[in-house]
Amino acid sequence: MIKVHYFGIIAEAAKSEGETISSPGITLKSLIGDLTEKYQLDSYEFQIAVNRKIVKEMDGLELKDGDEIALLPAFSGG
Amino acid sequence: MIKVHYFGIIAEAAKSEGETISSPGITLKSLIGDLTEKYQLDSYEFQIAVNRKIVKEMDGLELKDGDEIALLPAFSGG
Amino acid sequence: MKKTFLEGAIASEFIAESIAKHQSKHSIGAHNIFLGQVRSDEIEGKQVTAIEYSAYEEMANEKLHEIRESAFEKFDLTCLHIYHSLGRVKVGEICFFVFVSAKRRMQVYEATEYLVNQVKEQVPIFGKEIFENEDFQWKVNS
Amino acid sequence: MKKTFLEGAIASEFIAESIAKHQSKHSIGAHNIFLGQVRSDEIEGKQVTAIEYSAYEEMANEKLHEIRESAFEKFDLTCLHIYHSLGRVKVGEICFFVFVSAKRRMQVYEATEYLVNQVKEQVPIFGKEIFENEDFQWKVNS
Repeated sequence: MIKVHYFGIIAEAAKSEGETISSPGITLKSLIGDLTEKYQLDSYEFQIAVNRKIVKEMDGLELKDGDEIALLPAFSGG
Repeated sequence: MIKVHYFGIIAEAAKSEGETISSPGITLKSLIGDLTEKYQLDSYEFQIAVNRKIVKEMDGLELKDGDEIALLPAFSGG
Repeated sequence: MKKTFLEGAIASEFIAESIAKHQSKHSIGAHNIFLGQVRSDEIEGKQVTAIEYSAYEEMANEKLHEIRESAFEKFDLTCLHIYHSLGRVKVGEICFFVFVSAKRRMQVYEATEYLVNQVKEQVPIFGKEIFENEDFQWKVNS
Repeated sequence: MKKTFLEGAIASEFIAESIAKHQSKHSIGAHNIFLGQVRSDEIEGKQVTAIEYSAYEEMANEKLHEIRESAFEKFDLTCLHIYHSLGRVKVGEICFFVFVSAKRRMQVYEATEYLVNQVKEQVPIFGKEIFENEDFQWKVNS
Protein backbone atom coordinates (compact mmCIF):
# COMPACT_ATOMS: atom_id res chain seq x y z
CA MET A 1 0.00 0.00 0.00
CA ILE A 2 1.18 3.51 -0.82
CA LYS A 3 0.01 6.44 1.25
CA VAL A 4 -0.58 9.66 -0.73
CA HIS A 5 -0.95 13.07 1.00
CA TYR A 6 -2.38 16.24 -0.52
CA PHE A 7 -1.72 19.72 0.82
CA GLY A 8 -2.93 23.26 0.27
CA ILE A 9 -4.43 23.99 -3.10
CA ILE A 10 -3.82 20.37 -4.20
CA ALA A 11 -5.89 19.04 -1.30
CA GLU A 12 -8.57 21.47 -2.35
CA ALA A 13 -8.45 20.26 -5.97
CA ALA A 14 -8.49 16.60 -4.88
CA LYS A 15 -11.19 17.37 -2.29
CA SER A 16 -9.19 15.15 0.04
CA GLU A 17 -6.19 15.24 2.37
CA GLY A 18 -4.96 11.90 1.12
CA GLU A 19 -5.68 8.34 0.20
CA THR A 20 -4.14 4.89 0.21
CA ILE A 21 -3.35 3.33 -3.13
CA SER A 22 -2.58 -0.27 -3.93
CA SER A 23 -0.64 -0.54 -7.18
CA PRO A 24 2.24 -2.99 -6.76
CA GLY A 25 5.35 -2.01 -8.72
CA ILE A 26 3.97 1.31 -9.99
CA THR A 27 6.55 3.99 -10.79
CA LEU A 28 6.31 7.43 -9.20
CA LYS A 29 5.94 8.94 -12.65
CA SER A 30 2.88 6.88 -13.56
CA LEU A 31 1.30 7.34 -10.11
CA ILE A 32 1.62 11.12 -10.47
CA GLY A 33 0.31 10.86 -14.04
CA ASP A 34 -2.74 8.96 -12.81
CA LEU A 35 -3.42 11.44 -10.00
CA THR A 36 -2.94 14.44 -12.29
CA GLU A 37 -5.53 13.02 -14.63
CA LYS A 38 -7.93 11.95 -11.87
CA TYR A 39 -7.95 15.35 -10.13
CA GLN A 40 -7.13 17.55 -13.16
CA LEU A 41 -3.93 18.89 -11.62
CA ASP A 42 -2.35 20.00 -14.91
CA SER A 43 -2.63 23.68 -14.15
CA TYR A 44 -1.13 23.37 -10.65
CA GLU A 45 2.52 23.58 -9.76
CA PHE A 46 3.66 21.21 -7.07
CA GLN A 47 6.70 19.36 -5.78
CA ILE A 48 6.67 15.69 -4.87
CA ALA A 49 8.05 14.21 -1.68
CA VAL A 50 8.74 10.51 -1.28
CA ASN A 51 9.14 9.44 2.32
CA ARG A 52 9.38 13.07 3.37
CA LYS A 53 12.19 14.03 0.97
CA ILE A 54 11.64 16.19 -2.08
CA VAL A 55 12.23 14.21 -5.27
CA LYS A 56 13.93 16.27 -8.00
CA GLU A 57 13.91 13.62 -10.70
CA MET A 58 10.97 11.20 -10.99
CA ASP A 59 12.38 9.04 -13.78
CA GLY A 60 13.09 5.43 -12.89
CA LEU A 61 11.71 5.66 -9.35
CA GLU A 62 9.65 2.55 -8.57
CA LEU A 63 7.46 2.74 -5.50
CA LYS A 64 7.35 0.05 -2.87
CA ASP A 65 4.90 -1.00 -0.22
CA GLY A 66 4.78 1.48 2.67
CA ASP A 67 6.08 4.47 0.69
CA GLU A 68 4.66 7.84 1.65
CA ILE A 69 4.08 10.25 -1.22
CA ALA A 70 3.09 13.92 -0.85
CA LEU A 71 2.00 16.49 -3.42
CA LEU A 72 3.25 19.84 -2.17
CA PRO A 73 2.30 23.22 -3.62
CA ALA A 74 4.53 26.25 -2.96
CA PHE A 75 5.40 26.61 0.73
CA SER A 76 4.01 29.72 2.38
CA GLY A 77 4.89 29.51 6.05
CA GLY A 78 5.93 32.49 8.14
CA MET B 1 27.53 79.72 36.81
CA ILE B 2 28.71 76.62 34.96
CA LYS B 3 27.28 73.23 35.82
CA VAL B 4 29.77 70.34 35.62
CA HIS B 5 28.65 66.68 35.58
CA TYR B 6 30.81 63.63 36.26
CA PHE B 7 29.95 60.11 35.16
CA GLY B 8 31.17 56.58 35.69
CA ILE B 9 34.80 56.22 36.69
CA ILE B 10 35.24 60.02 36.58
CA ALA B 11 32.45 60.50 39.14
CA GLU B 12 34.23 57.91 41.24
CA ALA B 13 37.55 59.74 40.94
CA ALA B 14 35.93 63.11 41.72
CA LYS B 15 33.88 61.49 44.51
CA SER B 16 30.99 63.57 43.17
CA GLU B 17 28.32 63.53 40.48
CA GLY B 18 28.86 67.18 39.70
CA GLU B 19 29.32 70.68 40.92
CA THR B 20 28.59 74.28 40.02
CA ILE B 21 31.54 76.50 39.18
CA SER B 22 31.68 80.26 38.98
CA SER B 23 34.55 81.39 36.77
CA PRO B 24 33.41 84.17 34.44
CA GLY B 25 35.09 84.01 31.04
CA ILE B 26 36.98 80.77 31.66
CA THR B 27 37.83 78.69 28.60
CA LEU B 28 36.82 75.04 28.38
CA LYS B 29 40.48 74.11 28.15
CA SER B 30 41.46 75.80 31.38
CA LEU B 31 38.37 74.50 33.21
CA ILE B 32 39.25 70.94 32.21
CA GLY B 33 42.87 71.61 33.15
CA ASP B 34 41.77 72.77 36.61
CA LEU B 35 39.49 69.78 37.14
CA THR B 36 42.14 67.34 35.92
CA GLU B 37 44.55 68.71 38.45
CA LYS B 38 41.99 68.92 41.27
CA TYR B 39 40.81 65.31 40.86
CA GLN B 40 44.00 63.82 39.38
CA LEU B 41 42.28 62.75 36.18
CA ASP B 42 45.48 62.48 34.10
CA SER B 43 45.32 58.73 33.83
CA TYR B 44 41.67 58.65 32.76
CA GLU B 45 40.33 58.83 29.24
CA PHE B 46 37.19 60.85 28.81
CA GLN B 47 35.25 62.89 26.28
CA ILE B 48 33.80 66.29 27.04
CA ALA B 49 30.25 67.40 26.29
CA VAL B 50 29.23 71.05 26.29
CA ASN B 51 25.49 71.51 26.46
CA ARG B 52 24.97 67.81 25.72
CA LYS B 53 27.10 67.76 22.56
CA ILE B 54 30.50 66.08 22.39
CA VAL B 55 33.26 68.66 21.82
CA LYS B 56 36.01 67.38 19.53
CA GLU B 57 38.26 70.45 19.75
CA MET B 58 38.54 72.41 23.00
CA ASP B 59 40.76 75.21 21.71
CA GLY B 60 39.26 78.67 21.73
CA LEU B 61 36.00 77.64 23.40
CA GLU B 62 35.04 80.21 26.03
CA LEU B 63 32.35 79.16 28.47
CA LYS B 64 29.38 81.31 29.31
CA ASP B 65 26.94 81.48 32.16
CA GLY B 66 24.52 78.56 32.15
CA ASP B 67 26.72 76.20 30.15
CA GLU B 68 26.49 72.52 31.06
CA ILE B 69 29.74 70.57 30.91
CA ALA B 70 30.05 66.78 31.27
CA LEU B 71 33.11 64.56 31.62
CA LEU B 72 32.24 61.26 29.97
CA PRO B 73 34.30 58.08 30.16
CA ALA B 74 33.82 55.33 27.51
CA PHE B 75 30.15 54.49 26.98
CA SER B 76 29.19 50.97 27.97
CA GLY B 77 25.45 50.65 27.56
CA GLY B 78 23.71 47.57 26.23
CA MET C 1 12.15 16.20 18.46
CA LYS C 2 11.49 19.76 19.55
CA LYS C 3 7.95 21.01 19.25
CA THR C 4 7.44 23.73 16.63
CA PHE C 5 3.75 23.70 15.77
CA LEU C 6 1.21 25.34 18.02
CA GLU C 7 -2.53 25.41 17.48
CA GLY C 8 -3.76 28.97 16.74
CA ALA C 9 -2.02 32.29 17.34
CA ILE C 10 1.17 32.58 19.40
CA ALA C 11 0.30 34.55 22.54
CA SER C 12 2.56 37.33 23.81
CA GLU C 13 2.52 35.55 27.18
CA PHE C 14 4.02 32.46 25.54
CA ILE C 15 6.82 34.65 24.17
CA ALA C 16 7.36 36.19 27.62
CA GLU C 17 7.62 32.73 29.19
CA SER C 18 10.16 31.67 26.57
CA ILE C 19 12.25 34.73 27.39
CA ALA C 20 11.93 34.18 31.15
CA LYS C 21 13.11 30.56 30.82
CA HIS C 22 16.45 31.84 29.53
CA GLN C 23 17.19 33.94 32.59
CA SER C 24 18.82 30.97 34.31
CA LYS C 25 21.34 30.63 31.47
CA HIS C 26 24.03 33.00 32.65
CA SER C 27 26.31 32.54 29.66
CA ILE C 28 23.79 34.28 27.38
CA GLY C 29 24.43 37.94 26.58
CA ALA C 30 22.16 38.52 23.60
CA HIS C 31 18.81 37.34 22.28
CA ASN C 32 17.27 38.05 18.92
CA ILE C 33 13.61 37.37 18.23
CA PHE C 34 11.69 37.43 14.97
CA LEU C 35 7.90 37.57 15.05
CA GLY C 36 5.72 37.14 12.00
CA GLN C 37 2.39 38.94 12.39
CA VAL C 38 -0.60 38.39 10.09
CA ARG C 39 -0.94 41.53 7.98
CA SER C 40 -4.23 42.87 6.67
CA ASP C 41 -3.20 42.89 3.02
CA GLU C 42 -5.63 44.10 0.41
CA ILE C 43 -5.75 41.77 -2.58
CA GLU C 44 -7.88 42.86 -5.53
CA GLY C 45 -10.01 45.03 -3.32
CA LYS C 46 -10.56 42.37 -0.68
CA GLN C 47 -9.13 42.58 2.83
CA VAL C 48 -7.31 39.64 4.44
CA THR C 49 -8.84 38.92 7.86
CA ALA C 50 -6.92 35.76 8.81
CA ILE C 51 -4.51 33.12 7.56
CA GLU C 52 -5.27 29.45 8.05
CA TYR C 53 -2.10 27.37 8.26
CA SER C 54 -1.65 23.69 7.56
CA ALA C 55 1.56 21.68 7.33
CA TYR C 56 2.95 18.34 6.34
CA GLU C 57 4.03 17.91 9.93
CA GLU C 58 6.17 14.77 9.68
CA MET C 59 8.27 16.21 6.87
CA ALA C 60 8.28 19.67 8.45
CA ASN C 61 9.69 18.29 11.70
CA GLU C 62 12.47 16.44 9.88
CA LYS C 63 13.31 19.57 7.92
CA LEU C 64 13.23 21.75 11.02
CA HIS C 65 15.66 19.38 12.71
CA GLU C 66 18.07 19.79 9.76
CA ILE C 67 17.64 23.57 9.80
CA ARG C 68 18.41 23.71 13.53
CA GLU C 69 21.54 21.58 13.13
CA SER C 70 22.78 23.72 10.24
CA ALA C 71 22.23 26.93 12.24
CA PHE C 72 24.29 25.58 15.14
CA GLU C 73 27.04 24.70 12.66
CA LYS C 74 27.00 28.11 10.95
CA PHE C 75 26.61 30.36 13.99
CA ASP C 76 27.95 30.39 17.53
CA LEU C 77 24.62 30.03 19.36
CA THR C 78 23.68 28.97 22.87
CA CYS C 79 20.17 27.92 21.90
CA LEU C 80 17.42 28.48 19.37
CA HIS C 81 13.69 27.95 19.20
CA ILE C 82 11.24 27.97 16.30
CA TYR C 83 7.45 28.07 16.68
CA HIS C 84 4.80 28.27 13.98
CA SER C 85 1.03 28.37 14.17
CA LEU C 86 -1.34 25.85 12.65
CA GLY C 87 -5.01 26.61 12.08
CA ARG C 88 -6.51 30.06 11.94
CA VAL C 89 -4.54 33.17 12.95
CA LYS C 90 -6.30 36.52 12.72
CA VAL C 91 -4.77 39.76 11.44
CA GLY C 92 -2.61 41.37 14.11
CA GLU C 93 -1.84 38.04 15.73
CA ILE C 94 1.55 36.31 15.77
CA CYS C 95 1.97 33.17 13.64
CA PHE C 96 5.76 32.70 13.61
CA PHE C 97 8.31 33.04 16.42
CA VAL C 98 12.05 32.49 16.00
CA PHE C 99 14.23 32.93 19.08
CA VAL C 100 18.04 32.86 18.99
CA SER C 101 20.36 33.25 21.98
CA ALA C 102 24.13 33.59 22.09
CA LYS C 103 26.98 34.63 24.32
CA ARG C 104 27.62 37.77 22.27
CA ARG C 105 25.45 39.76 19.92
CA MET C 106 27.53 39.71 16.70
CA GLN C 107 25.84 36.79 14.92
CA VAL C 108 22.32 36.78 16.36
CA TYR C 109 20.72 38.97 13.69
CA GLU C 110 22.14 36.94 10.83
CA ALA C 111 21.25 33.67 12.56
CA THR C 112 17.64 34.79 12.99
CA GLU C 113 17.42 35.92 9.37
CA TYR C 114 18.87 32.59 8.22
CA LEU C 115 16.34 30.61 10.28
CA VAL C 116 13.37 32.70 9.13
CA ASN C 117 14.36 32.31 5.48
CA GLN C 118 15.04 28.59 5.82
CA VAL C 119 11.66 27.97 7.41
CA LYS C 120 9.88 29.99 4.73
CA GLU C 121 11.71 28.26 1.88
CA GLN C 122 12.22 24.71 3.10
CA VAL C 123 9.42 23.78 5.47
CA PRO C 124 6.14 22.45 4.03
CA ILE C 125 3.70 24.90 5.58
CA PHE C 126 0.72 26.23 3.62
CA GLY C 127 -1.17 29.43 4.33
CA LYS C 128 -4.67 30.19 3.13
CA GLU C 129 -5.56 33.88 3.17
CA ILE C 130 -9.14 34.32 4.33
CA PHE C 131 -11.05 37.40 3.19
CA GLU C 132 -13.96 39.19 4.88
CA ASN C 133 -16.63 37.15 3.08
CA GLU C 134 -14.86 33.83 3.91
CA ASP C 135 -13.57 33.81 0.35
CA PHE C 136 -9.92 32.75 0.30
CA GLN C 137 -6.77 32.35 -1.74
CA TRP C 138 -3.65 30.28 -1.18
CA LYS C 139 -0.82 32.47 0.04
CA VAL C 140 2.38 32.69 -2.00
CA ASN C 141 5.50 33.91 -0.20
CA SER C 142 7.24 36.87 -1.81
CA MET D 1 10.32 62.65 24.03
CA LYS D 2 9.87 58.86 24.17
CA LYS D 3 10.82 57.15 27.39
CA THR D 4 13.85 54.86 27.13
CA PHE D 5 15.18 54.49 30.67
CA LEU D 6 13.56 52.11 33.12
CA GLU D 7 14.60 51.55 36.72
CA GLY D 8 16.03 48.05 37.21
CA ALA D 9 15.71 44.97 35.01
CA ILE D 10 13.30 44.81 32.06
CA ALA D 11 10.65 42.21 32.91
CA SER D 12 9.53 39.63 30.34
CA GLU D 13 5.96 40.78 31.06
CA PHE D 14 6.90 44.30 29.93
CA ILE D 15 8.22 42.83 26.67
CA ALA D 16 4.99 40.82 26.25
CA GLU D 17 2.90 43.97 26.75
CA SER D 18 4.96 45.84 24.17
CA ILE D 19 4.34 43.03 21.68
CA ALA D 20 0.62 42.87 22.49
CA LYS D 21 0.25 46.63 21.92
CA HIS D 22 1.26 46.12 18.28
CA GLN D 23 -1.53 43.67 17.52
CA SER D 24 -3.88 46.50 16.62
CA LYS D 25 -1.47 47.69 13.91
CA HIS D 26 -2.63 45.59 10.99
CA SER D 27 -0.07 46.90 8.53
CA ILE D 28 2.77 45.23 10.46
CA GLY D 29 4.01 41.90 9.11
CA ALA D 30 7.34 41.50 10.91
CA HIS D 31 8.88 42.38 14.26
CA ASN D 32 12.49 42.03 15.31
CA ILE D 33 13.54 42.24 18.93
CA PHE D 34 16.99 42.46 20.46
CA LEU D 35 17.43 41.73 24.15
CA GLY D 36 20.66 42.33 26.04
CA GLN D 37 20.99 40.01 29.03
CA VAL D 38 23.56 40.48 31.81
CA ARG D 39 26.15 37.74 31.39
CA SER D 40 28.06 36.15 34.24
CA ASP D 41 31.50 36.92 32.84
CA GLU D 42 34.56 35.83 34.75
CA ILE D 43 37.15 38.60 34.96
CA GLU D 44 40.49 37.74 36.53
CA GLY D 45 38.95 34.89 38.51
CA LYS D 46 36.02 36.96 39.77
CA GLN D 47 32.43 36.35 38.69
CA VAL D 48 30.15 39.22 37.58
CA THR D 49 26.89 39.11 39.57
CA ALA D 50 25.23 42.32 38.32
CA ILE D 51 25.74 45.47 36.30
CA GLU D 52 24.82 48.84 37.71
CA TYR D 53 23.88 51.30 34.98
CA SER D 54 23.93 55.08 35.10
CA ALA D 55 23.43 57.55 32.27
CA TYR D 56 23.71 61.21 31.38
CA GLU D 57 19.98 61.15 30.77
CA GLU D 58 19.46 64.58 29.19
CA MET D 59 22.17 64.00 26.58
CA ALA D 60 21.14 60.35 26.16
CA ASN D 61 17.55 61.34 25.37
CA GLU D 62 18.70 63.88 22.77
CA LYS D 63 21.00 61.31 21.19
CA LEU D 64 18.28 58.63 21.23
CA HIS D 65 15.95 61.01 19.44
CA GLU D 66 18.57 61.50 16.68
CA ILE D 67 19.17 57.75 16.46
CA ARG D 68 15.43 57.07 16.09
CA GLU D 69 15.10 59.70 13.35
CA SER D 70 18.08 58.30 11.46
CA ALA D 71 16.69 54.75 11.65
CA PHE D 72 13.36 55.89 10.18
CA GLU D 73 15.31 57.58 7.38
CA LYS D 74 17.50 54.56 6.64
CA PHE D 75 14.90 51.79 6.95
CA ASP D 76 11.26 51.36 6.00
CA LEU D 77 9.86 50.88 9.52
CA THR D 78 6.38 51.16 11.00
CA CYS D 79 7.64 51.81 14.51
CA LEU D 80 10.56 51.28 16.84
CA HIS D 81 11.15 51.26 20.57
CA ILE D 82 14.30 51.37 22.65
CA TYR D 83 14.45 50.62 26.38
CA HIS D 84 17.49 50.50 28.67
CA SER D 85 17.81 49.79 32.36
CA LEU D 86 19.23 52.15 34.96
CA GLY D 87 20.39 50.95 38.36
CA ARG D 88 21.25 47.38 39.22
CA VAL D 89 20.46 44.50 36.86
CA LYS D 90 21.42 41.01 38.02
CA VAL D 91 23.00 38.29 35.94
CA GLY D 92 20.37 36.60 33.70
CA GLU D 93 18.15 39.68 33.68
CA ILE D 94 17.38 41.86 30.65
CA CYS D 95 18.95 45.35 30.56
CA PHE D 96 18.40 46.39 26.93
CA PHE D 97 15.36 45.96 24.67
CA VAL D 98 15.20 47.14 21.06
CA PHE D 99 11.95 46.51 19.17
CA VAL D 100 11.53 47.17 15.45
CA SER D 101 8.34 46.63 13.41
CA ALA D 102 7.79 46.85 9.67
CA LYS D 103 5.39 45.90 6.94
CA ARG D 104 7.79 43.29 5.57
CA ARG D 105 10.69 41.45 7.11
CA MET D 106 13.57 42.35 4.74
CA GLN D 107 15.09 45.23 6.71
CA VAL D 108 14.13 44.45 10.30
CA TYR D 109 17.29 42.53 11.21
CA GLU D 110 19.60 45.23 9.87
CA ALA D 111 17.52 47.98 11.49
CA THR D 112 17.75 46.26 14.88
CA GLU D 113 21.49 45.76 14.52
CA TYR D 114 21.92 49.41 13.56
CA LEU D 115 19.95 50.60 16.57
CA VAL D 116 21.77 48.32 19.01
CA ASN D 117 25.16 49.47 17.73
CA GLN D 118 24.18 53.14 17.72
CA VAL D 119 22.96 52.96 21.32
CA LYS D 120 26.14 51.19 22.44
CA GLU D 121 28.43 53.63 20.63
CA GLN D 122 26.63 56.96 20.87
CA VAL D 123 24.53 57.03 24.02
CA PRO D 124 26.17 58.08 27.32
CA ILE D 125 25.35 55.05 29.44
CA PHE D 126 27.86 53.66 31.92
CA GLY D 127 27.93 50.13 33.30
CA LYS D 128 29.68 49.05 36.46
CA GLU D 129 30.30 45.32 36.71
CA ILE D 130 29.69 44.16 40.26
CA PHE D 131 31.54 41.06 41.52
CA GLU D 132 30.55 38.60 44.25
CA ASN D 133 32.34 40.49 47.01
CA GLU D 134 30.80 43.84 45.92
CA ASP D 135 34.11 44.67 44.30
CA PHE D 136 33.52 46.27 40.89
CA GLN D 137 35.05 47.48 37.67
CA TRP D 138 33.76 49.86 35.00
CA LYS D 139 32.52 47.98 31.99
CA VAL D 140 34.14 48.58 28.60
CA ASN D 141 32.16 47.56 25.52
CA SER D 142 33.97 45.23 23.14
